[in-house]
Amino acid sequence: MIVLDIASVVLLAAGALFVVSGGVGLLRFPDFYTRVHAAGITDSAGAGLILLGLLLRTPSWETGVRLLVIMLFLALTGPTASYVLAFAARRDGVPIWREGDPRR
Amino acid sequence: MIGTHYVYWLLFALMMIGLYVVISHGNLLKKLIGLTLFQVGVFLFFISIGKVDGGSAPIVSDDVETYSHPLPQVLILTAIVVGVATLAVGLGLAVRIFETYGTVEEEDVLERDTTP
Amino acid sequence: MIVAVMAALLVTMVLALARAFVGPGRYNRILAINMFGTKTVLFVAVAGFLFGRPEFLDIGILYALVNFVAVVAVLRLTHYDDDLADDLADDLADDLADEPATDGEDRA
Amino acid sequence: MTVFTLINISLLAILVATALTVSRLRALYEAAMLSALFSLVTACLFVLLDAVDVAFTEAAVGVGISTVLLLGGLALTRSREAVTPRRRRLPGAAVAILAGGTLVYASQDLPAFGSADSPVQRHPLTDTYLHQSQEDIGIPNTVTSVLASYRGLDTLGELLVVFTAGVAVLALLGPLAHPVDARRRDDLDLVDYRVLRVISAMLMPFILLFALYVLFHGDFGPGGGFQAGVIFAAGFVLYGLVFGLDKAQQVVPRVVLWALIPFGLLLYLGVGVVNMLLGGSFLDYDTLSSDPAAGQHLGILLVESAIGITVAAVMTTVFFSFANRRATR
Repeated sequence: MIVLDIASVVLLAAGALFVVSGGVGLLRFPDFYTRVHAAGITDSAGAGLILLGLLLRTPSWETGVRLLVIMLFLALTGPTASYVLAFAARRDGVPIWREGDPRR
Repeated sequence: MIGTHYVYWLLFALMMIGLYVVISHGNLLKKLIGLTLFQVGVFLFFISIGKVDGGSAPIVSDDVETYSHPLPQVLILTAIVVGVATLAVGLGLAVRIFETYGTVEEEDVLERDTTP
Repeated sequence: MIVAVMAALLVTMVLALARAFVGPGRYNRILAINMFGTKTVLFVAVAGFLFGRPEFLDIGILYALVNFVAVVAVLRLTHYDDDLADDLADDLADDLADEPATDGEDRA
Repeated sequence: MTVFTLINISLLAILVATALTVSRLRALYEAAMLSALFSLVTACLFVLLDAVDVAFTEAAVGVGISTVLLLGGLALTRSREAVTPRRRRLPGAAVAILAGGTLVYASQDLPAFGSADSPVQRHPLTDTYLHQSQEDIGIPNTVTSVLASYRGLDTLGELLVVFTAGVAVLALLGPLAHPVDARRRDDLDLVDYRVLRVISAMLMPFILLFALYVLFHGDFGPGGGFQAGVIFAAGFVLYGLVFGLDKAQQVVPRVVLWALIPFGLLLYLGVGVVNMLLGGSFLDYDTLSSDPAAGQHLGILLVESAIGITVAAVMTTVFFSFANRRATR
């Protein structure tokens, strides 16, 4: 049991780290496309690790199944939303940041 | 007082922001958004009255002792759906007003009505 | 540990909120809102474990789903906005006409 | 300061900040998007305040339906608000401050937040709903038993309001409201987004399955008719947004939707009438079976299904009305 606990703590800590760093990136990155990357990190790596960490602590299999379903849904919708957003922004001509440009 | 009533005060602030938008802003759609803000303040106020410290969701289970009150939740649950239904009617009216007057600003509409 | 994760989530929520307030433009906002949405999914999951009743995770599933609907709706319905140029001209006119009358603080 | 208080305060602060920003934004598309964020935070607060059923409804309604409707309404009108002139700000601010001051003054009489001996909690009904219901009705989710059984008549009234709103929107924006202009706009179908279409097509069955699960699992966990109806509608909205209205209306023809709106309400009323015919009072489900508890189960299931049907039909119809308006104008 102690192994599971340690694994869970490690996963949760890693997930929390990813989530916060993604949040900082969302605020600090210079343009929309780089921010998509930052937000994508929290949606996939951060969320996945936290949910895995919680999965190791589930009291019953029913809760576990629900966590797995949430992971599946996030894995399907998160990347799709990022892709569609970046694609639409490109089509609408949102400019790309280059070295030396002011931040927007 | 602060420790026990802060939730209510913050929710009152929320309601008043909504009320201000409804009264002051002239755009009919913005008024509807303001109405939503006000509404949410009221919903949260009702729910917070039913909450018990250390309580749990009112779904009975063997290993839980205290539950929050289910009645406010029932009232608000239905009120949310009714709220979105009335929002739809309001939006429908705004759309028809726009089609007739070409604007959704309250003052322009009134002006059009009073000048022959 | 779960408390620490919860704190991380709240901090991230505030960061995403700041991005949603600042913008600029629709795409930055909807990106921030989408990210906020996934954080609420995690919030529900973590809150369930924190307060000892993790069986209500159905709500998390719903959030993940509804968040996606909102993103699609924003993309689809604001694409319709072919009078965007019109809007901008209008905005400019507004600014010119009203600038002396207002203190300009209502432009967030 | 407990963990609960800290989370509660942070969420409330986020909520008020969002409300302030929404009220100051003049770009209304952006305001509508932020109101989606607003209802996500609200839903989190509902979870925190133990109202899981309400959180369920708020998430589905606030993010899935009302954002879509607001954006649809904005697409049909102006998306930019005029500057609020100074002379209009004063009355609003005065009323808000006066009303707020009155509320804060009156709140001194309110019981402390979370206290277990407030009048709400000490009222005899609390015990009826939380403990007696386990014998009367025998389902763990007391919210469902209060909603569908103890206060069934009240819920019937709410359903009637939803029904009326659906009819009103149809009258305002439906095909009978004014002759349809033959000139159709090119529907922007998000056709270029193949990934989006594939993923949405994959998700559709899961969404409908999830809605059914929510409907039938409402006795044991968060869920029920209102939630299931809204999730169904959100599924159809997603389908309509991604694949275009024509295709969505082939899947669920308008006439079927229009027939379903009153059908749910009539089913609800019908259950009540059958109860009366069986010798009970209106909406007294005990009469539906020889075993009262089984009768209650059956009655609640029927009533929840009726609610789900009407809510789903009304919400989908409303969305189609707004979207069609755009397509034909």
